[in-house]
Amino acid sequence: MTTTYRPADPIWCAGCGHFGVQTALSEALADLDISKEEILLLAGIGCSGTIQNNLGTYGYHALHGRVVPTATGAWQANPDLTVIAAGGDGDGYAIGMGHLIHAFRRNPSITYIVMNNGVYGLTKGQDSPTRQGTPSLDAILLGLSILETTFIARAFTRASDQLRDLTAAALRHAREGRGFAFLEVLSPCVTYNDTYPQWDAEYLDLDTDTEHNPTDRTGAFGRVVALQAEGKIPIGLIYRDPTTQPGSFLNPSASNIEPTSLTKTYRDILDHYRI
Amino acid sequence: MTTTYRPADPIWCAGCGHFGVQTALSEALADLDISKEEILLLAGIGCSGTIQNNLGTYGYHALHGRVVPTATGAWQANPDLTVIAAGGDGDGYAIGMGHLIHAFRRNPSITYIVMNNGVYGLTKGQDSPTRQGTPSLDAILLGLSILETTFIARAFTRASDQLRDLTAAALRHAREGRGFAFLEVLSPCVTYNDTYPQWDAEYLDLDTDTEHNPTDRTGAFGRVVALQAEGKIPIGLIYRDPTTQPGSFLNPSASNIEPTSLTKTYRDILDHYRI
Amino acid sequence: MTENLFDINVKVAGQGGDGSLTTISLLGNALARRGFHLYSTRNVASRIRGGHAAALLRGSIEPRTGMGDNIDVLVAFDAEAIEIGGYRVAPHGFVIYDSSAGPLPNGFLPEGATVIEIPFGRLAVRDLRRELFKNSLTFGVISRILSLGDDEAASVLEARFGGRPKLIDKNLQALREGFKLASSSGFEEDSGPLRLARVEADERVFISGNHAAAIGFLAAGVRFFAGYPITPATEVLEVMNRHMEAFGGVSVQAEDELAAVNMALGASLTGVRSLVATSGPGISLMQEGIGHAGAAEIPLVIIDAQRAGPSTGMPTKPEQSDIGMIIHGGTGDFPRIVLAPGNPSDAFELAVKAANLAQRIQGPVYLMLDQSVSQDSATTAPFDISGVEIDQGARLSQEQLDALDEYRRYKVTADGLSPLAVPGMAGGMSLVTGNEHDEWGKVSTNPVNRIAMMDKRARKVDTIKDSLPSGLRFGHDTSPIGIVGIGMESGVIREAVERLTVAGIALAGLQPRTVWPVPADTLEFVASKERVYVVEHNHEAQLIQVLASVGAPFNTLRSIRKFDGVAFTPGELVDHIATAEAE
Amino acid sequence: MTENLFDINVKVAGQGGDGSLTTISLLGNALARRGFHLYSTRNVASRIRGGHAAALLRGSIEPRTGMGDNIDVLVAFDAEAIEIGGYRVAPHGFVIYDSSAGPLPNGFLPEGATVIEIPFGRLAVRDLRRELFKNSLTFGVISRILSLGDDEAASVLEARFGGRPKLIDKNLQALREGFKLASSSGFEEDSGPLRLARVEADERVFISGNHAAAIGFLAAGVRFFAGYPITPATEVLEVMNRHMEAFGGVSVQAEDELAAVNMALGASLTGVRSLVATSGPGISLMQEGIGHAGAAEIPLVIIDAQRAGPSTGMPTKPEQSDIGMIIHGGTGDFPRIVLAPGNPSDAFELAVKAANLAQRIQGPVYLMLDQSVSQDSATTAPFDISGVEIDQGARLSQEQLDALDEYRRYKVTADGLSPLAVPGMAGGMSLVTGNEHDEWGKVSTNPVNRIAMMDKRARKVDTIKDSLPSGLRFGHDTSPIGIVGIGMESGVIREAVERLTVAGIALAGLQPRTVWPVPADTLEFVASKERVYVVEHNHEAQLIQVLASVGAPFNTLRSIRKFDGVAFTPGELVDHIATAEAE
Ligand SMILES: Cc1ncc(C[n+]2csc(CCOP(=O)(O)OP(=O)(O)O)c2C)c(N)n1
Ligand SMILES: Cc1ncc(C[n+]2csc(CCOP(=O)(O)OP(=O)(O)O)c2C)c(N)n1
Ligand code: SF4
Ligand code: SF4
Ligand SMILES: [Mg+2]
Ligand SMILES: [Mg+2]
Repeated sequence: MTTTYRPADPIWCAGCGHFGVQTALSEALADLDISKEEILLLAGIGCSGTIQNNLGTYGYHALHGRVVPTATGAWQANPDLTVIAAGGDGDGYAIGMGHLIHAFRRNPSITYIVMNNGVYGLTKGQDSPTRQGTPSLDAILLGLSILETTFIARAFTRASDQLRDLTAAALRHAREGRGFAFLEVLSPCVTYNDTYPQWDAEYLDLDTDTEHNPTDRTGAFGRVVALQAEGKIPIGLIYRDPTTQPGSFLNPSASNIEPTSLTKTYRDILDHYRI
Repeated sequence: MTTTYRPADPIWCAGCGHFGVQTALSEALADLDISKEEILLLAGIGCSGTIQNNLGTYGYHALHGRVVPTATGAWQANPDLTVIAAGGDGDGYAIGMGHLIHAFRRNPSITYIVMNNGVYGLTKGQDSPTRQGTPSLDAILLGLSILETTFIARAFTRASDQLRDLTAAALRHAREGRGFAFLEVLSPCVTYNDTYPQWDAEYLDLDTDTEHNPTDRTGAFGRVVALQAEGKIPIGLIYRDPTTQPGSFLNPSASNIEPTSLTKTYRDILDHYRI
Repeated sequence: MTENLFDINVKVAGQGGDGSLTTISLLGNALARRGFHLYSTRNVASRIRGGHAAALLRGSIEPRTGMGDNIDVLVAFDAEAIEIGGYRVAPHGFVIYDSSAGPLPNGFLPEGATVIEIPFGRLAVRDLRRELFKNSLTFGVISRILSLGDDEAASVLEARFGGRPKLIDKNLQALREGFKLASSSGFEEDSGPLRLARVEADERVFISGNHAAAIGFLAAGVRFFAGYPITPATEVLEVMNRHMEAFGGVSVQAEDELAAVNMALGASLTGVRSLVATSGPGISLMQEGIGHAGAAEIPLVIIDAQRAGPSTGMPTKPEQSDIGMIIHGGTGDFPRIVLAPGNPSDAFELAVKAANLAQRIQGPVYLMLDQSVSQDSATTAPFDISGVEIDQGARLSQEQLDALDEYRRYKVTADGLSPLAVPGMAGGMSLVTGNEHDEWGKVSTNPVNRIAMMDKRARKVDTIKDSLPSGLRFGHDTSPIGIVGIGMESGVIREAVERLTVAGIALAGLQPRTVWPVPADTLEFVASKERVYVVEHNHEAQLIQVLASVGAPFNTLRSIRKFDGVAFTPGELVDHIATAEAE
Repeated sequence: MTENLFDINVKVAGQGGDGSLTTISLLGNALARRGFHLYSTRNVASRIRGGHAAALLRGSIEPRTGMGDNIDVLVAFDAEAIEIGGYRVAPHGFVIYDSSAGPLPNGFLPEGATVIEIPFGRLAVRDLRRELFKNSLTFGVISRILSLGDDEAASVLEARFGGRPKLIDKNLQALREGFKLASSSGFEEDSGPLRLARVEADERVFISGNHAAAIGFLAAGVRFFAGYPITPATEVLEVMNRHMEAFGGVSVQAEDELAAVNMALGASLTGVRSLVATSGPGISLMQEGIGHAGAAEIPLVIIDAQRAGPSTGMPTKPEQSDIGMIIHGGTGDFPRIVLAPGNPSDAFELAVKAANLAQRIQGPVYLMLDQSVSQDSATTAPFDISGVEIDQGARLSQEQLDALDEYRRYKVTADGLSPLAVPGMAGGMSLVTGNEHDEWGKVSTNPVNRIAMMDKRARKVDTIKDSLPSGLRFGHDTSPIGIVGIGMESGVIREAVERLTVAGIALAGLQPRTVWPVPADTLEFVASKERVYVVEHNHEAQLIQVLASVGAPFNTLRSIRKFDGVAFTPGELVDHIATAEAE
């Protein structure tokens, strides 16, 4: 066997939520029994954007805010890979927001995990678009508002079993070619914005909520809005499109690029230009 | 009086929806009796992005996709101006999408008019993110999903009175300092994507719809989703936050920049660095 | 006066969009049958539709990629066409004027020009489609001027509308109207004032640089394209959207240029040859992504179809003013290659090279076009796919990878090139990052590692420098006076050199096709001359700056440049140089 | 051996973040009281928290903006500190080592160094806060080494913790522990191996370039700031967020750099002086917006706090590798000005100039910093706001505008500057666009207009060229050998020149403060020398490329460069030049 890089030790502060995300991801990948070489884990820039170094998979460090288009391109070029994008709330919701909306719309079969801590950890504590007490975004509602979305969930590092299960569910959704699996994880930054106490008090599990039906888009929207008005943060599977079907896709990485094999296709095109 | 530029003649194709938007805007501005010199009309790049040349106001041609942050900056620097951003669906919903979401969140008191024709007109007919028959975005739903939004409406150039009235309502909302007034106008491109027949058949006026309550965010969301499922496109005032208050803002353009007048403020700061 | 014509320049101008292209296209077909090379360009107003627009065509026995000095036949469908273009009509040229547009404007045409007025508006249009009618009629007049033979003209029409009998009839009718009108000006069949030559010619395609490059990339194995519409690069997106699937690849219209370049990085990561195409504003937005390809060593080809800047500038006008941005843009130092073709067949050839070079250096390679090279069409021999070779550089097969004890993505090697495994391959797991990293791809700020990595990346381009396309020489190689130009200047400087030779001024010509790194042959060329004219389309003399920045003797370089959105004519260059040399 | 010390270099290194800064800061206070100038820098790992990090301080009678060659006192809180930094300890330097971190690593320290081992881990920490305790104790040892006097040391502590009696007590106790430990190494009060000099000094501030520049911009009337966090530019955002409101302005954290630069364009449009600040990756993203400022003639100041590239590179390390991007980035040709300060007071001064110049040229002006200039702190005389002048350039008052018959936003004037009215002003309505436009701001592709507009924009910089900050000369002006460096090189090349003088090599020094357009004084300087050493922090010799690109004789320029993220020491330069000159 060819040996390659040794997975890195996480460089996060003790207590950082991101540890929980990593544990859940590695457990979910193990559950699904995917071999490391078929996994491309791409991450943004931020504290969160170091997770790709730690799991022994193919890892890619995207530009700040661009992890989603990069992952989309990788998946389009080789849909047989298990493509996982991960990153922070600054990365995904500030500079990367436009791409997120278009990913919901385009619905590529990749998983996207946002580690939301309400803050820019790596640059030492500036407000992110989800900072508590500032005008703040809710990506769950955004996702619901795009009619092509197929999978939307939120987890909390404190509820680690659910986090692992939702991670596995997201991965399965994407691997089956059902579309874009979006998972936001509440993952506190203990150093610059320790939201553990607040979130401990505020989170509410929709998976056990009888009023919640994850196949009803409008219902889910209303439930999330109502809960937020009560100061609650819903977690769990928020919405899964009940109509999605497994997909199969053209695989450019498997295409033949030997010119000699292409002569006919090529000639046909060139004929258009003859004069 | 100092004479300045003569408003340009529109350069749009005969029948282009954008004419209707321009008429509505100029009528609404006249209704509100705002003097031209207090108006800064900024437009994106596209066929739509020529409207700023035609009204005799201060006009600015923003970079493609950046009309919203530019308008936001202008308004923050001088909130006494009537700042109007305008542009196409390509400009606002493709390359500009991230900024739109953040404008909803930031809620500056400017008006933003998107001339939605489902196509890139100026570059001759490529799909925009709202092209019929492709996975398409609905900015109205997006706007509803951001809890800071205060004004969301959609008009259709065919319904010109309503278009004018909604334009005026949006302008009033922003001028009173109540926040971001978002108006999408269905404005067909007769040359590359003539949606008049389709939209004529599909539009539905919520202003006269008894089931619609424009102060109920969740209700509006559900209504729009339901109508879309029926193949209808809702127009009218979709949502206005009933709790907004007129605002007043710091005006940097009026601040004194003469160094001599700043000595005290300045010294206090420098004192932090003394050693 | 009826002499054999080997070179003819025709312009059709007026209000109203694409219709007037038909005259040009009919004439092009006629010229092609006679064995002429074609070159055509357009001149469009920066408005959506309508406005004054022009189509220009040159037919010549020598292949040319630029218009001549004078317009031999001007078809003016409005007065503006005379006012704007009249000055360029040849001294004894011909003008077909739509007199229903008003009286012929005075004082814009040379004295010796012959004007044929046709009141198109007043001609009974009946059930003929107006635009087509106008064009076929005009073609009839022109064919008489060129002594084309009425049957030959008719057969061009027939070939064009082949299979649509109704159309043919209507247009033949219009053509005959044209003959009649020509007769009334005294131009009878086969005895017009001009007489088109006839030569033998091999088969040819008539194609623009954008189309040629796009096809070149498909031939060279590009299987992922991401773009965003922008003039004058959009045709690449269009060709890719149309044909990529047939090659088993994916072409995406992204939400913006940032997404496009990052999608391409992602695709390339999986080993798929990836391309983006845009123009200056988009290139500005892609700078961060392109630098990332340099830092993280990801193969990527970028087409820049340059238009007149700065900022939004003049989208439909040519310029070469992104040279500085392309060579120096992006944060930090990273190696890149910049190729610049001068015409469509060059564009095909360099596209193939660019696709291979990106794999070889595992980094960014630009194909730098300008609006003229991108959008103007020219005839050329059909591109030969059997000449295309695929070079995967240091890409590992699974067998090669299995044979290694250890796989380090960024292995520091003597040639700077690190063997490359891609996701899906067992044992090739790697960390790819634009942070400085060690051989494994782990982030590192260790100064010793840093130096090794910077040197390694820089070394890659050194390694492949002999594979870089060399410049094309022309004219009098040993002359102490040189002339240099790239892209859209390539054709016109050749023509100027030919004419200057006749005038007794011998110039050594060089068309560099690799612009960066500046190849040794360019530097040697400049160093060997007493003075070198550098012809370029920008304000700051960007090409001169580039040459001087790496040691070309500054005082040797004489700038000839233009930035008004209009191409040079050979005559302008001849005048400029002849005057300068006379001093 | 106890001689008067005029220059001292101290380094404190170990695991664990900011705590160790306290030793440096106490020592800084002590040195400042003695009239020393201070310079301090940090060396942080690229990880979030923890990891090995170091703080360095230099105290000197001459103002210096760079560390010396050797570390006189190294405080090593872990073994890595010895392994990484040991080689730089002065031959007879002092090392305080935390022996609870394990045995002193062998073979990293010079033979003559004195090591004082302190088992911090084993010392009873009780109710003393560990970090503070460590620092005060260490400070006690160092003060004995420097013969500072125990009372003087205590009073530094007291001033530092003034008003917090409990803290003072604990720390004085720790300080005394330090004295005790020093005694056991034989360093008694007032008779240590070194003896700090004492001189008179005027009042000073101790400030970094980022802070100084930010304050300069506030003083110069900047009332709109838009930023996005990025190392090493974030402090500008922080200062603006903290203080802008007091000046009646607005400071925004945008959603990204694209928003930031366009917000600033919008703000500037209204006449408000506007600023953005970022580093290389952000500058890449801002290229389109900055070009727009050039094309549409909108005043804008951009701070680039350069870090090591390419791409994400090494965010905490200095480099000067955006020079090419700054000068050539963005599509098309547009005029821009690039200023580069060499230290904090320079940063203040050039910030003021940049703010005014942007108004004068109605276009983009860069303040180009590097991580060292941005984040290292130095002492300097407090900046004098009464020396700040506001120049509004061609900005019209309402009265001036009323007096005009006609207002054309882009009036073509002899000096290229068009009088400027802003929204809100009656009669000043204008169209502002980055498309090519006529005087009224209407889109135009007319070639004659185009030439007029391109020339007009280029002319602006010519007009103000006498207001561009001139270079600073030092050393032996008439020497045939020159040395040039900008930014972080400014201090170290001065020091090298002083030392080379002693060694009998006379150099003429120049620190250009205007980098683009390359000012006449720079070109004259280079042209007047036989050879010129160009000292810079990048791989490609970007500064040399810039100089040569506009005519500096290439063969005159000798590159001395570094790109490993580490600053030059004076000794390195001295060695390099002395060797080269000996050849
Ligand atoms: C274009 C660009 N702008 C800014 C930065 C600096 N930067 C690095 S990480 C980061 C934000 C990180 O926040 P988040 O994504 O929330 O991740 P976290 O550290 O909180 O996990 C920023 C702004 C950058 N690397 N690139
Ligand atoms: C950065 C950048 N990319 C691409 C373009 C080219 N471009 C000009 S207009 C336009 C789209 C216009 O579509 P839309 O905004 O819908 O306006 P419409 O013409 O339909 O009114 C594009 C892509 C550009 N000007 N700048
Ligand atoms: S700074 Fe915050 S987000 Fe970053 S590693 Fe530490 S706790 Fe986690
Ligand atoms: S192309 Fe379409 S959008 Fe543009 S002016 Fe014509 S009709 Fe309107
Ligand atoms: Mg975060
Ligand atoms: Mg549109």
